[in-house]
Amino acid sequence: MQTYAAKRVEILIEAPMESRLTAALTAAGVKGFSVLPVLGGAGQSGRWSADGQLGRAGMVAVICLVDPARLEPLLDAAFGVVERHIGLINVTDAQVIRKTRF
Amino acid sequence: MQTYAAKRVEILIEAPMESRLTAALTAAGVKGFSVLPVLGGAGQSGRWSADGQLGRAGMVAVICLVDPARLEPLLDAAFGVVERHIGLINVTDAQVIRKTRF
Amino acid sequence: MQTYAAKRVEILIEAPMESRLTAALTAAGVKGFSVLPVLGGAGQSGRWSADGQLGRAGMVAVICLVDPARLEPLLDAAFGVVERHIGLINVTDAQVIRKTRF
Amino acid sequence: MDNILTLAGQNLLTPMILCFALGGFAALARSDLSVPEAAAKTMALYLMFAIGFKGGVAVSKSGIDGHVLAAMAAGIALSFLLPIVAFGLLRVVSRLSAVEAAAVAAHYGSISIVTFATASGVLALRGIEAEGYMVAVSAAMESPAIITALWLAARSGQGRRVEPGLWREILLNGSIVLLIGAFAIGMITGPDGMAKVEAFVVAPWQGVLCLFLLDMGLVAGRGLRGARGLIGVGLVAFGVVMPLVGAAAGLGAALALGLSLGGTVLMMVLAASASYIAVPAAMRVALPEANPSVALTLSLGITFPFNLVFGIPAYLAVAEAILGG
Amino acid sequence: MDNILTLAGQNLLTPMILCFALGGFAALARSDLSVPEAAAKTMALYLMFAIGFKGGVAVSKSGIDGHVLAAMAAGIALSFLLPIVAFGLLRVVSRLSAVEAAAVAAHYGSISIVTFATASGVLALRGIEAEGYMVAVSAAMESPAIITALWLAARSGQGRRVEPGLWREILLNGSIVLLIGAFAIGMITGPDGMAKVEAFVVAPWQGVLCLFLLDMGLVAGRGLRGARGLIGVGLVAFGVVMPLVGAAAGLGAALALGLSLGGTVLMMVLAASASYIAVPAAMRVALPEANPSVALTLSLGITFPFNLVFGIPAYLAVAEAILGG
Amino acid sequence: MDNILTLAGQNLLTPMILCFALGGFAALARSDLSVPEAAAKTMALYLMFAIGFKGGVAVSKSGIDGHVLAAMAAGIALSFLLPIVAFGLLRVVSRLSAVEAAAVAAHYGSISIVTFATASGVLALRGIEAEGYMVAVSAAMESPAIITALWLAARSGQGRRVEPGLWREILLNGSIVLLIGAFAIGMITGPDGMAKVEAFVVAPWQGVLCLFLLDMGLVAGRGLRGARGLIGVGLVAFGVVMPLVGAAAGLGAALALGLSLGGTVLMMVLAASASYIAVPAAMRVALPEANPSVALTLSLGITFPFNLVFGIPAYLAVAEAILGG
Ligand SMILES: Nc1ncnc2c1ncn2[C@@H]1O[C@H](COP(=O)(O)O)[C@@H](O)[C@H]1O
Ligand SMILES: Nc1ncnc2c1ncn2[C@@H]1O[C@H](COP(=O)(O)O)[C@@H](O)[C@H]1O
Ligand SMILES: Nc1ncnc2c1ncn2[C@@H]1O[C@H](COP(=O)(O)O)[C@@H](O)[C@H]1O
Ligand code: NA
Ligand code: NA
Ligand code: NA
Repeated sequence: MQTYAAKRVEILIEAPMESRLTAALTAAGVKGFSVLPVLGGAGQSGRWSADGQLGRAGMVAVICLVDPARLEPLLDAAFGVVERHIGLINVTDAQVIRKTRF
Repeated sequence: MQTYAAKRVEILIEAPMESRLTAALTAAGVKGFSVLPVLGGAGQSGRWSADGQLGRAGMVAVICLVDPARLEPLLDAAFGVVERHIGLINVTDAQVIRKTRF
Repeated sequence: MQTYAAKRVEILIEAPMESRLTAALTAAGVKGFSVLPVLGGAGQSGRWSADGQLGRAGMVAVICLVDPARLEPLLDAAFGVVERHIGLINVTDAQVIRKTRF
Repeated sequence: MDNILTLAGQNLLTPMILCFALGGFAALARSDLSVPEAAAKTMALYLMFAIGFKGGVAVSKSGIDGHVLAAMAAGIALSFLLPIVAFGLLRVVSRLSAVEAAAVAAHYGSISIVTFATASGVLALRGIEAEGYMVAVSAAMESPAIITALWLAARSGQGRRVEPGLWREILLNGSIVLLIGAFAIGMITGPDGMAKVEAFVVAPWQGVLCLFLLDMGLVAGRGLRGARGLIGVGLVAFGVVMPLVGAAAGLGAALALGLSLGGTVLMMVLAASASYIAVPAAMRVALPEANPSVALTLSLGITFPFNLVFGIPAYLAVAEAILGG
Repeated sequence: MDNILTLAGQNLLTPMILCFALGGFAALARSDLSVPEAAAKTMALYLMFAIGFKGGVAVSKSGIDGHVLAAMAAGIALSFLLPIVAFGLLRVVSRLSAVEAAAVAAHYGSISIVTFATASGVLALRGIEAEGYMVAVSAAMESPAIITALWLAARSGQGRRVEPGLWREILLNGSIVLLIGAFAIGMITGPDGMAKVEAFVVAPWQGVLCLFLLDMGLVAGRGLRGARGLIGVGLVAFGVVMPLVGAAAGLGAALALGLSLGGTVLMMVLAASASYIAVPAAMRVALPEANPSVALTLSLGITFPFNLVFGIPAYLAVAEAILGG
Repeated sequence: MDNILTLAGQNLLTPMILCFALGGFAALARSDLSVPEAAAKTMALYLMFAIGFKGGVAVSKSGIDGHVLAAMAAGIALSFLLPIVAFGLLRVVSRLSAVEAAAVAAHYGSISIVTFATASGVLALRGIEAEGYMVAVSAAMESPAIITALWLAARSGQGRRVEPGLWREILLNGSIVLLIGAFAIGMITGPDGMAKVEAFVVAPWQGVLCLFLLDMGLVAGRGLRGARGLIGVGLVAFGVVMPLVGAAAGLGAALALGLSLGGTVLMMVLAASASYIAVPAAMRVALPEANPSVALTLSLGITFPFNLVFGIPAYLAVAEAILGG
């Protein structure tokens, strides 16, 4: 099956920042993304868990498949939001099936 | 630690199509997969969110680790289901610890 | 944007074993991880679904971004927990933006 | 007419409608108010279980007889036929493609159980009895419309061979199984069963409906916000006219069946209401080319509130005028 | 016997049992009816909180005395010993390995709080009082069976050194903490506390149980569907015989303790029932080699409905025959 | 004083407080007892909807008049000013940076709706009436404190230009929209509306609060466990002293407004309580440098239980002493 090179960008970010991140991605011309829930985790600021949380706490994972040519503006946009905030951005090389949508 | 090459296939697909996709994967000889929830996202058809949804709406992410030799039939099977539907397939190179199960 | 090489480790493990895995990771010096929910899946032991489950059943996905130099101890720690249990470990090459936290 | 407006006014000022409005306002104002998906689904299960059970208990004395079967047959016929009318209307008033029009039409042939439930509440409040088996009619009306829609799409050359799995999915859809199952449990256990679960299925029902409508308002508001541009004047008109067409057809069927005043209103409401739970998922599987936002925004954002505020009192006034209050 | 069958018939036709059957049917027919995981877990929290609290209020007058401690000791002994019987039976009737048999045995030594609750409901309906502290006995019986199972597995050479963390996990398991905690809160706050929360913990209880049993039916049905081939005739027989063995042991303990009719039935039910919430997770940690589907399908798919439909009326009839109704 | 301790004792032994204690114990003992996130959020929606609605119904007769607006203005002033006091105190007793102190201060200027609700419950139990519009005051007090905190952080040179989106987010925060919305619905539908939903919003309320407090105990306990080291003696003292300062300010405002005994207690409770739902999210967006655990542990782990057990009875005793019981 014919595949095309793409970048898979995964951004772990605090839930209260989600809307700002996705707005920045859209503004940077990103054509699509998906948001996955995160149940808990640990880092420098200790352990946390979504269990029983009352407010919009915790983190989410934003996954974004993009054409390699569009990676730079995406990273700039994401980093602009994440900079002062808790947030991890990782990029992996991927192959995708359909070239549209990226 | 000894690792083995594998392919990590991630398929974002509409929730109502999940059972058809997993049936096709099983029929194509895929030995295992895991389904992760998706909270929301955006694409050509706009923004959506799982919040407060009543029916089987939204998307799920199906993750599938396979032996590289089995990638082609998997992709064929997945593409057969996804073709007319919303669905993104991406493949990344991975290393796995145990060779069984793939 | 300046990026750094990192490893993205993803461990699919039974929910009742989650706390043991994360304890082992922490003991092995891993600086951070995130836990994502899994809705269902299939493997050698058949199909399962989180729907309507009463106890701490099912699986979770633990994602861990690490400096390549720290990969070995992480895998040893993870494998030590997963060995007798259901659990899949996969590692992909990734690029990250900030070098701290790994 | 005066009567309708007074009733519409009264109806507007119930906690239920105001909760829907609050949800709609919050979504349009982009508040972060939200109901967890699991809570929305659980409230839907609760509401359907309670409606089905109460209907079954009401029928437990009389049992299933020819009247019940005739009413179900009439409901099924309406569900089969209304999509054809809807399809024709849509092709005239909008630029939707045949497949898209067919998908929307399926929603309008099917029913909205919450509209049905709200109408039952209005009847109960005014002391008007209705046939208990109308809940079985509602379940029977859920899916025939899907079949018509597939046929309409196929006729236009764009539909495809329907895979066998789809039929099972449509007929054993969760909401149908729950409604019919709870109805059967209510019929079997009767007033004794009701005594056991009354404090759960009756007393808090209206309150749960309030929270549920808050969520529906949120979802509808979010849909309307996202659908700007998708929904033109023609479609909005359709969302208001089609329930009136459906209600008229429902009235005809009710008169032919000789239903009571309450039953007539409920039959009108079923025919006038549009699905937003079961049909959307089926359409994603069967007619994926159709943009789901169009149908959902029409049925949840326009027809649903229209029926809640104006439709129900209007149908009641018309039925009273014809059958005598 | 006649009496038992009549009672079984009556029992069958309650909304609770029928809801379980509806869930089982929906799952076996592959309907997409489903209860969100969060809803199932929340209903379980509610049911356990209410059961514990009511038990505590019932004991608040008499307080904890020698009778309570003796009953708890007897329950603990049963939970320790029944897995040995279960293990022996399993090795005879099935081809399960020692580790697998030990894992299943742990489930049968432990208890099902929903079976306990349903039995309490049946007693309440027939006006039979039971010792309020039986809920504390139920909590005490949750985990000893796990220890026996680990010992049985170790004996066979396949178990391993149990890490220290496991003991804390077993003893501070969420359901034990909630049952005992709610029991203590009920004891401390007594009828005053009950007055405050009665409308929440008493009135809607049976209705919530219905929805919960619908979910359990779904899970059991899905399990049975997936377990074709895993569960042979021998294991099915075990799933029916073992509760009878447990009930007999429970009866013996109850007679030795001099419990009331109600308490005797509840002790029989506890011994007869099998865990499907707390023990499965512990077994995944301690005996991962054992396929979890086997134990879960047996306890939830066979023993649970058996106890609900036949067991409870049978145990009641036997206890009445011995103690006098 | 004696009176306060007796009341504190009585208060301690209610199911609500004991549920909070049970949750705290379970978390500290590292039990795996947990409440699903969706359930916690849904219970919060329910509690806020019910509180708002009841307040609105209470005001429906008198309507909104000068008294209401004056009380809201006073509440807003308190919310604006209390963070300055809190900030000053924090800089003295702790080593928190200016930004961190500002973030904590925002929590203490805002309010805890569950503390408010518990206090309303205590008043209702003792037959003390309070102004129904206090719930509108509580909603008005949610956000002004955030603005003061941003100003305090900016003064220290560390805050940044606040983006415009943040204002909308703060003012249209879900809990404000729900409280005010439900209050308006209660006002509009009045006793008629109440009759429809009473069995949902009144009867089970205290019971739901119990389960909710169990969850809050779990979250607070987990926080305390994770925050060892973060919270020194100075901060603990702050968590106890600041509510007393707030209560004194609330008392002054209430006396100036001429509130009833009940209203005075509620105003004291609002000023004394600290936010743990709306403010934490806003602080993550606006002052990300501040460690969220510090503020959350203080408000939920120290001030919240302090108010529940000692604060509410103390404020009531003081208000009674001044206004006459
Ligand atoms: N190396 C990592 N891999 C995956 N997730 C991480 C990592 N570091 C931090 N996180 C996530 O980010 C959250 C906040 O991290 P921190 O700011 O380091 O406390 C953690 O609780 C995790 O959910
Ligand atoms: N490039 C992408 N990366 C990640 N998810 C995507 C992407 N494009 C689309 N999606 C997901 O697929 C859904 C439907 O996409 P679309 O059909 O383009 O509207 C979106 O709402 C996202 O959840
Ligand atoms: N190849 C795979 N890719 C992704 N997930 C898998 C794979 N194999 C197993 N799993 C997950 O692990 C669970 C248990 O696997 P098994 O022990 O093979 O039954 C499955 O139900 C899946 O959730
Ligand atoms: Na219709
Ligand atoms: Na047992
Ligand atoms: Na305050």
